[in-house]
Amino acid sequence: MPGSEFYGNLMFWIFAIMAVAPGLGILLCKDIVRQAFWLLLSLAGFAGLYFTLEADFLGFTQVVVYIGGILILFLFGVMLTHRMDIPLKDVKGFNLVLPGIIAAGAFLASIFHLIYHTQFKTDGAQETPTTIKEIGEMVMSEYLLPFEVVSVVLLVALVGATYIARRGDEEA
Amino acid sequence: MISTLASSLNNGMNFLASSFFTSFPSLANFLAQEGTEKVQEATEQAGGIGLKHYLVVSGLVFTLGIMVIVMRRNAIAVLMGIELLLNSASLNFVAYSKFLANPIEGQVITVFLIVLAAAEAALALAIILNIFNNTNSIEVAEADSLKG
Amino acid sequence: MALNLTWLTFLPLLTAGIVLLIPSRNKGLIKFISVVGTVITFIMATGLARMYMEAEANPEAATGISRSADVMLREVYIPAATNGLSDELRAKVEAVVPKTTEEYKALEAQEGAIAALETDLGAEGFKAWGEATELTLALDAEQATTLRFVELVPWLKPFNINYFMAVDGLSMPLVWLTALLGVLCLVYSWTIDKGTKAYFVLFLFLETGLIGVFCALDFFLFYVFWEVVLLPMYFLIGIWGGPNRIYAAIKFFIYTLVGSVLMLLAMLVMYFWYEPHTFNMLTLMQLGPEIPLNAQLWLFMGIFIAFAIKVPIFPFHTWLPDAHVEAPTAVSVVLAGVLLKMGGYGLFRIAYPMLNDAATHQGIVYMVAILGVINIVYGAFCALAQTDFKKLVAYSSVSHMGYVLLGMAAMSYTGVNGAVLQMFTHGISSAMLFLVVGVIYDRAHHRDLNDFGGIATQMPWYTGIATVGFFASLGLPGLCGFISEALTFVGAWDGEGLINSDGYTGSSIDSQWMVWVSLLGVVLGAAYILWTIQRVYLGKLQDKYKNFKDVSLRELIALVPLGVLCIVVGVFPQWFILDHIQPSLKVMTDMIRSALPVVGAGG
Amino acid sequence: MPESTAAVELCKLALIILLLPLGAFIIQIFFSKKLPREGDWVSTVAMFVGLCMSLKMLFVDLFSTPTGITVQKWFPAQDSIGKFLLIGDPANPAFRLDFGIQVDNLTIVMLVVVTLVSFLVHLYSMGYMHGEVRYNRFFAFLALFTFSMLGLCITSNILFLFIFWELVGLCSYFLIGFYFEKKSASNASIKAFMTTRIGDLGFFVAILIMAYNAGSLEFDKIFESIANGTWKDKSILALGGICLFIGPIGKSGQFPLHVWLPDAMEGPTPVSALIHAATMVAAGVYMVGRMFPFFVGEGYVTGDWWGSEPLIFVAWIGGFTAIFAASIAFVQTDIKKVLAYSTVSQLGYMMLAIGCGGVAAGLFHLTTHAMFKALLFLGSGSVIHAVHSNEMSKMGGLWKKMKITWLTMGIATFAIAGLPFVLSGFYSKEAVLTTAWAAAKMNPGAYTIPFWMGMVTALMTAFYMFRMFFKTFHGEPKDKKAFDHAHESPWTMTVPLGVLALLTVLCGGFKFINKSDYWFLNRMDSEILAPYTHPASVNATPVVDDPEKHVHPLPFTDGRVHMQSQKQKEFREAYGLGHGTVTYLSMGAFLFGLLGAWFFFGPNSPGSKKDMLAPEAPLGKALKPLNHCLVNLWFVDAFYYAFFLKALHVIKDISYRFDKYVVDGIVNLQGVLCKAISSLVGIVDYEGVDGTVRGIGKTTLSIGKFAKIFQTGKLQQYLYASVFLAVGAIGLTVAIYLWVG
Repeated sequence: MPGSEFYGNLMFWIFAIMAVAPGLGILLCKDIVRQAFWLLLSLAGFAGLYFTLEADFLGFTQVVVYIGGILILFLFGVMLTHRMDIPLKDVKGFNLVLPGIIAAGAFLASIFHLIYHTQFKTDGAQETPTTIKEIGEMVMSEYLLPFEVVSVVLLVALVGATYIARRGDEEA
Repeated sequence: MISTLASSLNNGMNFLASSFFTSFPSLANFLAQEGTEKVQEATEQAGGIGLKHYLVVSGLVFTLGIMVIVMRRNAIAVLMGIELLLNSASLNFVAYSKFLANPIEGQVITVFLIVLAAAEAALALAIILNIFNNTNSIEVAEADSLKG
Repeated sequence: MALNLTWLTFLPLLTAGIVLLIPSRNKGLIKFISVVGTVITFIMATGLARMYMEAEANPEAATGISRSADVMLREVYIPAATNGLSDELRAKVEAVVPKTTEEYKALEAQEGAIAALETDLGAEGFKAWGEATELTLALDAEQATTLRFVELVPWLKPFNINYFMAVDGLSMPLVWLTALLGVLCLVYSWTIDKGTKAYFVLFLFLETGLIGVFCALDFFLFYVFWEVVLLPMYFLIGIWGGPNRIYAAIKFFIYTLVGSVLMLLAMLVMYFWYEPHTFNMLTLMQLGPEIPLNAQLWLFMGIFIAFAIKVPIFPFHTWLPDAHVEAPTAVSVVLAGVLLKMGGYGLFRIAYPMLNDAATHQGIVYMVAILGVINIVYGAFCALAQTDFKKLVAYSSVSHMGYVLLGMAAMSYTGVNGAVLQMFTHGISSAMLFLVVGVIYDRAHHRDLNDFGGIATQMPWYTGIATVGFFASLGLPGLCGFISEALTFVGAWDGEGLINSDGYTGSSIDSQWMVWVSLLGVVLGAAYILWTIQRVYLGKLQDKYKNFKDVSLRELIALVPLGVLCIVVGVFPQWFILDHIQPSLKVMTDMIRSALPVVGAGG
Repeated sequence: MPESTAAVELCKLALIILLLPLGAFIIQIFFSKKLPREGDWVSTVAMFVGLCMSLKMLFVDLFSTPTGITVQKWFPAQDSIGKFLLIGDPANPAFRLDFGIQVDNLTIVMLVVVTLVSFLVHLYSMGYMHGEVRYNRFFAFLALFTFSMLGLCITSNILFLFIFWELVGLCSYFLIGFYFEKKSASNASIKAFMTTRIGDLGFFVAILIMAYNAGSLEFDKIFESIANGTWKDKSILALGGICLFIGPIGKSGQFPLHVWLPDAMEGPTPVSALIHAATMVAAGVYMVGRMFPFFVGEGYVTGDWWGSEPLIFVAWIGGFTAIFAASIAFVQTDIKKVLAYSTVSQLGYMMLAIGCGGVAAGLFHLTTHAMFKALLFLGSGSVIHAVHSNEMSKMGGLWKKMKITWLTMGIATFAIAGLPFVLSGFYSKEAVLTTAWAAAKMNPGAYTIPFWMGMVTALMTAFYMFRMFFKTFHGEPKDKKAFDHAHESPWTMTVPLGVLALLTVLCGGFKFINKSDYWFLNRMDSEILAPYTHPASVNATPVVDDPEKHVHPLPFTDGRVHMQSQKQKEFREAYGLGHGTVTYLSMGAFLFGLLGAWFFFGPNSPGSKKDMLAPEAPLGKALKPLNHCLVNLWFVDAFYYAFFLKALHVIKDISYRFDKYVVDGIVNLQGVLCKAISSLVGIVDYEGVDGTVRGIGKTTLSIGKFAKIFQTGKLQQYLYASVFLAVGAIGLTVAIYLWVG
């Protein structure tokens, strides 16, 4: 059987493509729902990449939180803002297409230039122990404060979102 | 300024190409079964999946995210673009943590990042709903009442 | 109402207060009260003058009349000065204050005595003691022998300024003249009906200021009264004046103010820089030698310019014609009669005695003399060139004040007496002339000399009085003008003056050419006066003057006393006035000439 | 020296004479309207009483001894008002002036002359001025004039003399300008006052010199200080003398300052008679006579009077004025102008006499001249009164109509021309000329020319006086109408004429009354010689009687011996010898003058028939240039007017313009300057400070506007912009990195 790297590399390329390609999809297709599904694919690609980086916990959380939670949220959003009299198709108008491409190209070029030229001082692939324990320790020890803050942020977001959304009902 | 942009673009392209194709010759080397550590460098030099690859990927996804936000006119599409941005960033974190001294830190940050992304998405959607309720349209262009 | 200087000075102010209370509707009452006020002031002034004369005649008898200087010092000043201290300290201070200069010298002789005193009296007590001693020394000095009716009360204690009023030969005639002119002017301005109340209040205010200026012997008090005079004059000219009154009033005010600022500066310099920090003029006079010569020269120039503006002396005189032309008659009478004398009086009281080194400096003597001569001749020429009656009289005042300077520069006994008498006589004659102009102006409402003619036929009595006035200012013997002119010239020619080029004897102005030129000024004076008489009074009567009434009672009351005074001073100068001002002028002249290295004999 | 009771009596009398006219003046001024005849009798009576008193002094005192009385002095109230001026302590006064009275021969003579002429003029003007508009005012001024003239004569010090001197000038100003409606009258009065005032300037300086050098102003004190050497500054004595004489030049109308006298004829004739003939102009002569020792200066002690410059100056001015004025009198057509110039000429005579050392001769001439000149003026007054015009062209042949005036004026004309041995004029003129002759002997260089000037003037005087006489009274009446209603004047005018005529004759006769020769001269000389000749004066010797040299000692009765120095002795001898020649010469001058006048202007003389002097006649044409000069008064007036008056006007305009534009300009400039500076500061403040503040405001606004463009409200554009910024940042860091690296 070919060496383990071979499969690792292979897996990387598959997931890489899986992550990048749907971006174009979102960009091009008109229907908002299809866009959502392209996003789904891209997220999955990301989860795969995490696995190639031996960040299995992350992979799982990615799948559960991102795809399971946020994507579904998006769909609800689409459904709620969907109005019968307006076709789902995106209405042509404010065309920033050309400038957008230029901006993206410029950005891409500068990122690649940086990546290409900087000599990253990497210590080589590290043996990553089972991440879930390590992560728990880290969160509970070094990153205790951010953990608390994040919990507060979540609470605020939750309350805020419901408040904003509901306020709309009152008015109506 | 344009010449530097052009040169860095083809560097990027041939780097991708070289790394894509060198992985196969390394496959050939591999086939020749030298030592694993040598294989480690070999994959390093020989186009094994290094840090740069991940960076390139996240750069590409990031750019796509920007294009989506800029070009799409639907608010939710914009949100999706934002999600792409966030994911590419978190990928970077994880990639760095993989290739740098303490492998776990990056991942912890990514966890936090994901949590924040969720909160942000919820809020964004609530705002969009509100805009939708008020103006019956979620065209990004029309919501410019904050104009100067 | 005791007969003393304070009452004399502030009675007009009191009348002004009463007049203020009267509603401005009944003008009659206002006029009546103010005239009564000035008449009482005049009676008091005459009484004081009478007493002054008796005091001159037999000094011993004088003590009965008014408290003499050191009694005033003992009973009034020291208790007032020390009332801030504790009782036992007051007793101690009073006991220790030396009675006479010898006593002080003895005290000073034994060293350590004063230091000992300082310790046991304490700072506060020692300060009061110092001031009291300084005053005793001042009042004991030679200059103070002729002072009468002394009023001495501490005023601003922290700055050692006290309310020091007194009168001597130099200021008595001027005070009396102010009181007299005050009465005459108020009677004359009986016809003022625009803002009567304001006019009379300001006039009384002005009179207080004037009497105050002549009686003040504390430099600070002098300065205060000097400014008090300035203010009402500004309003009187500014409101009741002629067409161009604003310009004239402002010019007058600023000109005098600039001068008084210079004086203030000199005053403060003398107060702060030199040892016994005091404003008391008598001590400052004794202070003279301590001030170095060039400092004295600077101070002298400052004070001289301040008074030069007032006198007025040549380069600073241009405000006078404007002020006179625009001022109402009564105001210009007071302006010419008394205000100009403030300058001369100031020079005699302050500039010369206090800074006698500078005053007797050869350069200064020549400057003052030459300015005097210029004043006489230049004033006469300008007067010749006038077509406006009042401006002509104004320029004649400039010319006549030149004699004062000439007499002063000579600094011989006769010269000084001549100068002081000239101030008095010019006060009378110019007051008369301005009244004369006023009478004709009230009828013809214009002052163009070439437009008059033949008034003598229409108004004989008026012409008679006017002729007396004109010939008095011309310097005709038998009238007051000649006496002062003759004395001034004899004084100026007099060999016993100050300094001349070849050493310190001989006439102060050395070359007699100055007297020759000034005599030319006298002849020119005769020219423009006679020419004016011809243009106004002689010649054929123009028909538009046909219906002029002759002099009215009001105008007669104003003019006749001055006319009589002219003749009396002209015929009996020594008996009437010179006898009384003589001693104090002699004391002052000796003091000033004492600065001379070789004392000129008392010629 | 305690005044003797006699002296006090005499001085009191003099004081009364003085105060009488003053009283009259005061009464006249205040109460004239209420008095009958407007109070003209008040001053006339006062004058008459004064005249009687002075006549008493004349006959009682002057005749008492051959040399009259000695100097009597009295100070009325020296401790109170009499102490006129006292500066410094009484013991050693810086300046002292007391009102004192001094009576001596000279004063008595002057008192008599003044009061007499004044009384007669008063009497005369009652008639002449009758009906005038300010009749009472005229008499008031006459009284005031007499008061000041008398005061001048009896004061005992020079400054009081100056005071009365100016008062006299004032009265002449009033009287000349009496008809002040006429512009020419008021001009003449101003001219008179100004000219005398200029003269007084010199007089006053002389007083100043005396006050300083002699210490006192009393006459005797001054002369003593010269005599005993206490005079401080000898060099200034000469200058003092000359300055002192400038006074009389002005007052008595001597050469440079004579211009006012002819114009003074504008006044009424009695005024001319009193003031410009007899008294005021004589004041100058009196003063020179009184101050003779001062003029002589040093010479007074040594007796050599003829060396001192002031005296020579006096003689020369006197002589020149005499001849100068006489020449102008030739061509005058106005009768009063002729008399005016003749007065100037005669005054020149008196000055010449005193200048030559003959004070007595000068004063003798003054007295006689006063009589006949007053007579001439009053006579001309009555002629003018009759003909109503001054011009001689209107007169002629009046002797038929006005017998008394003709007779009296005839006597006066003969007197002034110098009819030998009969009339006073001859004696006084002869005395003057003899003095001049003697002085010429003493100091030939200085005095010969003045003597000859005097002699020529004698001839000219006779000529023009008779010219006037013939033109007025003889020949055909030129103006028929005027001649017809000419009539003799009323008694009030003719009586004074008669009295004066009588006196003119009498004055000559002194010689016969009490036999002693030179009655008048002895009294005057005693006056001048006795009290001041210092006994110890250098080589003074007693006078010995020497008949053939006409030298006679002064017959003092009070025990004094007539001392005189060598020079004096020579002078006396020359004077005695001179008598003869001078008498003949003056007789010749009289005859020639009379014949010449008769020839040209006589009633039916060849000259008048053929009218020799007409411009076209040969003689007339020859004299044309001279005539032109004379008519224009030798251009003196024109010169004065062109030079002095024009200069005065120019200077006054310049000085006033200077004062107005330069001195006042500077003051106003400062005002303008302050305004300019303050407005400048205002602008700076508004634009500068405020400007910047507003600027900041504006710029922020514009920035704001500019920045607004970016705030489009479109989300995507923000992202678009931020991408670019990111790219820029990356580029920048790379650039820096490369640059640094």
